[in-house]
Amino acid sequence: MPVITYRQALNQAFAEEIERDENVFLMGEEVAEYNGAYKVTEGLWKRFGDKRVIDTPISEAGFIGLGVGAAMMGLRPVMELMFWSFAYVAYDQIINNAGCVRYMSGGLINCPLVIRGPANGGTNVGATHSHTPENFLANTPGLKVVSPATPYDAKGLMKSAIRDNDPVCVMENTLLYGDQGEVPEGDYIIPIGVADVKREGTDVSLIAHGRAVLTALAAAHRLSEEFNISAEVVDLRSIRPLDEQTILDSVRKTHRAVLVDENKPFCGVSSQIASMIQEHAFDDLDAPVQRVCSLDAPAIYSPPIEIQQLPTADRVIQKVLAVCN
Amino acid sequence: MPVITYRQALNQAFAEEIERDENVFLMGEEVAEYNGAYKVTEGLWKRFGDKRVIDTPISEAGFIGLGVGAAMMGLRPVMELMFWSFAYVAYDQIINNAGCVRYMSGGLINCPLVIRGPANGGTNVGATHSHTPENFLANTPGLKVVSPATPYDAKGLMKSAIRDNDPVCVMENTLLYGDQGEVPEGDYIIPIGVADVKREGTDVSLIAHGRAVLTALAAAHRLSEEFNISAEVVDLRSIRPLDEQTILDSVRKTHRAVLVDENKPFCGVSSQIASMIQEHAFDDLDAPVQRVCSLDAPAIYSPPIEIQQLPTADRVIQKVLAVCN
Amino acid sequence: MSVARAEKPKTGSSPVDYAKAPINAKLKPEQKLGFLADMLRIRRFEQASLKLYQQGKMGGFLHLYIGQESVAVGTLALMGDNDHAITAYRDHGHALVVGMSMNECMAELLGKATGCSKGKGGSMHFFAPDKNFWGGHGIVAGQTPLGLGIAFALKYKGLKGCCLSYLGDGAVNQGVFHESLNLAALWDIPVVYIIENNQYSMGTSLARSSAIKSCLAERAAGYDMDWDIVNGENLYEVRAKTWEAMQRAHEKSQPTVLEIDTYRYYGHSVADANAKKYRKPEEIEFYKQNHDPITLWENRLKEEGIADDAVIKKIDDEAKRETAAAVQFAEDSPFPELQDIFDDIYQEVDMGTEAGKTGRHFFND
Amino acid sequence: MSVARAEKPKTGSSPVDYAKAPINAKLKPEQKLGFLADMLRIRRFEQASLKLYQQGKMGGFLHLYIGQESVAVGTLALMGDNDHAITAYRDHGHALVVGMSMNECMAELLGKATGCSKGKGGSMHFFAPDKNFWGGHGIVAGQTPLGLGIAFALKYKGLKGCCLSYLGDGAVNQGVFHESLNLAALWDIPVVYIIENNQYSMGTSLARSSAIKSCLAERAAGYDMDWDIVNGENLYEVRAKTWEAMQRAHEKSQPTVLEIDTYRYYGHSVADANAKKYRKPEEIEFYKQNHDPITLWENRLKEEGIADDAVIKKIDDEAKRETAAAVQFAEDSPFPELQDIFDDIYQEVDMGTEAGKTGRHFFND
Ligand SMILES: Cc1ncc(C[n+]2csc(CCOP(=O)(O)OP(=O)(O)O)c2C)c(N)n1
Ligand SMILES: Cc1ncc(C[n+]2csc(CCOP(=O)(O)OP(=O)(O)O)c2C)c(N)n1
Ligand SMILES: [Mg+2]
Ligand SMILES: [Mg+2]
Repeated sequence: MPVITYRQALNQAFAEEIERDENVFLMGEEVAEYNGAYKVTEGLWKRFGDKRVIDTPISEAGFIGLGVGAAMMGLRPVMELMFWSFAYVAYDQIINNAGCVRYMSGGLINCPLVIRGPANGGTNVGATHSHTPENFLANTPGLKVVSPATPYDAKGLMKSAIRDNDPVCVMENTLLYGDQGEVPEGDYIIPIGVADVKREGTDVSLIAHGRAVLTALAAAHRLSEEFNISAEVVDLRSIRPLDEQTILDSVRKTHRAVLVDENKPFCGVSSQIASMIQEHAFDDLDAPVQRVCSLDAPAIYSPPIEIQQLPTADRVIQKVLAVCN
Repeated sequence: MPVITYRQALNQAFAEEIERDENVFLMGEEVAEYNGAYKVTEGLWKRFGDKRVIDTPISEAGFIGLGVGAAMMGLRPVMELMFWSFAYVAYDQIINNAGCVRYMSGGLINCPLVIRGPANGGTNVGATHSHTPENFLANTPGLKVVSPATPYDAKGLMKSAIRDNDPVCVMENTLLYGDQGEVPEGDYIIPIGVADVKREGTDVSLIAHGRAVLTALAAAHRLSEEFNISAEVVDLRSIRPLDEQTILDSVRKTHRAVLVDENKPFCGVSSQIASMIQEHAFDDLDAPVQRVCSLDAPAIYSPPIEIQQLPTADRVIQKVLAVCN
Repeated sequence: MSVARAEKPKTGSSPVDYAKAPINAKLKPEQKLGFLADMLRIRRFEQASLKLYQQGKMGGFLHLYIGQESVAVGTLALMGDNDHAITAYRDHGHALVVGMSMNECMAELLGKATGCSKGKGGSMHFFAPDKNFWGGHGIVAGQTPLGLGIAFALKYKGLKGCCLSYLGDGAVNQGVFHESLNLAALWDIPVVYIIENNQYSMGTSLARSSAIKSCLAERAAGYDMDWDIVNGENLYEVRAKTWEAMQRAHEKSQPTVLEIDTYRYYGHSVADANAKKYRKPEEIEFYKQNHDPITLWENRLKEEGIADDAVIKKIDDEAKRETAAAVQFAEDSPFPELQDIFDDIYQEVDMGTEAGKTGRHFFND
Repeated sequence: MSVARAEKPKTGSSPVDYAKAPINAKLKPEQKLGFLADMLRIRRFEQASLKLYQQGKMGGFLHLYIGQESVAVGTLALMGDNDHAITAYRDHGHALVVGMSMNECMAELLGKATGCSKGKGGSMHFFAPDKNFWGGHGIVAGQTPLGLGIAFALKYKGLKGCCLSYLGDGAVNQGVFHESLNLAALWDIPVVYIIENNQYSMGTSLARSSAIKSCLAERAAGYDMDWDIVNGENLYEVRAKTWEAMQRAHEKSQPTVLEIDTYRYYGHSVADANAKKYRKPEEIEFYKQNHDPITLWENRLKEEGIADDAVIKKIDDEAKRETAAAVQFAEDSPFPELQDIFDDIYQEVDMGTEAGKTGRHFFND
């Protein structure tokens, strides 16, 4: 299988879906002539032209709302937020219009909209640019939320998102865009709502989404090398819908869970997972479910400090050792 | 002690703080000449005039941002959102400016701002008007969030919020505005970050905030009458900062917890509480922590159905019976 | 200020006889009677809904359109196959004019399963995509970029149409409306923004909410966009100027902002206890006496010899009959079931597709 | 289009000699030399910061102000005790002109504990409330209502001052800016919005981002607000027109929107790999050759006989020396400690007040 970057995998998904369906178009700030602030849409404007790849002014509420309206009419807009952090100027459009219009119309309308962009800390862009709102978005019945951790998942989930008849929020990560991985050429999809066991293990379940999956894998590797502990790594891939079965199967096997989550702790995704696990696998747990989140402060700029603000393999290992003794 | 409504209690808090501190002013849509959409600010404009009680155009992002700027300059704006649901058009101002400006300035700035208004379902105003964003707001280090359930707490917490030197979000409830209760005349405050055991019990801890506290109390009453179960009711009052000690003390006494929460389930406040309890009181729990949230759908209009969408005493009782058998 | 304006409507004094405008000149008498019928249907429907609300048979908000009927009728009756419409929460009039039945609308108000939104949306959320009507939206100005997107989709598909996008005079101060204006002008989107200026946003008069030069629509000039101001009590003028804007959208794919002066008789919503505090009762009376769009149109029809009192009464009786039947239908209809709460959230789930069955979608236990 | 505009700047051809404007006529030679010094300090500071960035000693974004120096110097030097300022992320120039030290600014860029924001804010977030400078804000136009609030507070306190609130040409299309304009005009808030029109928002030219009539500032007309357009390369014109707006704020408590034409030489940020793709290299060269604000001011000072090459060199050498010292200071300074992450979030916690000790504020284990 060809090895390409996460960025290229997304780019392939866009190109293939634009060719497959005339209703698919990309829109966002600098996505066309500039090739994307992070080059995710590189070459697509040249290839598909003004109609299918569209640059916008800095008006997120306006163009996300435009996308919702266009989606109600049957188009399949793929809207880029240069950073998911900028969703907060368009929040009403995302939650109330994309998220609620189907319900309020009693099912007369559906909204096949994709909103995508990076949602991550760790790049020293400061507190306002480092938000990870997947927990909030997934709180909203009517929205779907996915968070690919690998190039393979990125392409497959993006294609599912574009074909989905409901609004899907795709949480990407600027720290992953350059990651390489095997990605099939041509068409394949990864269904939304299916988690993936990225590493099998027997002693503890590390449950994560997005970049935290890589942190979990790094921790799992060291746990086996240095501590002879066999950690299973479950990649949620999709936050809503959520593959609770795979999570519970893993925990019932390992009897221990450490959740790795780049959200801020209070009501982060891992709070929901922890709450769910203790509710449905109470008697299977040999220890409390533990969480490793971003340190609970706005994203700090200082580069050597911010890297420690995100979950690290060290912090994961400490938690695992605490529950595996 | 005089018995007044939740609405009047808030009104007293405003009047007393406006008189106490010349930097305090109220601002929002229809708060002045109209006396407030829900009459919470009734009479204040007449009494204190244009400078202290100010009507705004329908520009939440603009006037909340104005409030942040004014607070940076040392004023103490008390900003009303007619509904907290409208926070989503001002979300960037709340999260990034009110919530982050102190951090990004390395502590050079503080923002003594209050943002207040009702955040509740149950009034048949539809999905877009029934949001309860306390979980999201409390996710943000830099913001404080309180949610008074009674007239007494409403006045005391509002006064603390206005005097606090950091931004405080006060989550009120249109269904509580008419509730009556004993409220001292004159000055008293309830510190932010202190929960209140609203009813003592030994068999199970019902933990709630806002209107859900009343649901929990109703359930507790019936549990003792009909099932001879002694339920303790813990009112969080403050979401962030959070009084974890009182929660844990209660659970360590009763060994069972049922969380009652009008949030939508996914990453609702109760997910954080459940996760925290199982982490810190794992060995004290005789049963998994249970949650009773709003049914996981956008708020439905149909009056007889929406009332069942919110947590009901019946649903609380079922959960309690399930864990107390 | 508003009374002053009302005494001489900005454009009322205009010498132009809009009846002679081509779009009006070609009207057949039945059509003109049809306009009257629609205005009366709106008024009777809402008067009945008010009663039901007062009887406690409704929850939430009820925003009455009474007094503004000529705006919905004058504009929406111009819609062709590829023309679409979207408005805010004061949506009953628009819904009836685009052809939604009184039955489904009244049932929605009562929260019944037979309602246009199955009782899930209520008064603020009437929709009929099959009639090119996209709601019915509760967040002030939140619908304005949706209207832009609908018009964008028409252009994308190569269809010659437009989207009539309504908002109130208070809604112009939401930022997203301005973002929409810039996008519409920048990209030549065939959207027609119609500001229904009833001079108040809740209890706030225009003068207390908006800094303006001559009028609200003039803000469009800053985007190099066409705009006009319309005397809403004159059905012919409303039609002529709206059609001009629609033509601009159809032929040149260019946007317009229209500001139509009108007036609401009731409070902002039925819950508005102050309806007669922030404006003098005399002001309301003045409008009812001198500017009622239905009375003015009836007089016009009489002048034109198209209708006499008998004809008008017949039309009104029919509107009342239709209304009464709708009330009956709504009252007789069942409420949704509790489990219906979980339908109409995700289409994939509703359709039972593979995607709709994969993973947990709802987080109740 | 931008080159075309550049060839004859909108107002450059203006016959007015702004040097004669009272605010300029009374300038002493030292003050004029001070303006040159500040412009050179900005340029040298940023050239040094660029090196550090390229050496990998910085993270995140670095938005250079080089080419726009005359705007910050021409406007902010007019600030009196009760005048305040707030800008976006391209904030180094503003910071240095209001009197922040190169040391604290350079240290901030390197994320050091000695930085103006203790290394927590970085390039986009310089603040100096003691100098009436309120940042340094990363969300496009997010600072515009803050500027309004600062000016509101001045009026509330009865102080005669204003807030100079800067934004870019792309930022005008954020809705919150329009909400701010309406509020400013409606309530007579002494805010002066200064659009630094460098003709691009990232890679998007003004023509691709904004539908305008004659210019962006003209949008203020829709709010019945004063506005003007300024040739940013002429320091005297910048000062004269800004002072006029500040006077309007001081004396009449009325807002203004100024659009100052300028140009940035570098990419949007240093990470901008396309800086020479969305505009021709010749365009950049053209500006450097014909419109460099520092060169033009140097020539002016020579014409006026205030400075010769030697004087200018001395000033420049001093700027270089100060810059080198700042780099040294920044390099030598320590990074914050990991536990510092939890300071500067809640003032009550930082101060150790009762409120700061009550309940759990942070949710790490
Ligand atoms: C963002 C937002 N803010 C406030 C409200 C509450 N609200 C509903 S209607 C209204 C007044 C709107 O007035 P206008 O735009 O003139 O429309 P009209 O009611 O006159 O038809 C307000 C303040 C809302 N629904 N959404
Ligand atoms: C709400 C928001 N959207 C997008 C961005 C990303 N962004 C940062 S600066 C910028 C361009 C702004 O251009 P302009 O306003 O002209 O200011 P300039 O950079 O030219 O000084 C963009 C798109 C952002 N920071 N905030
Ligand atoms: Mg109105
Ligand atoms: Mg620019």
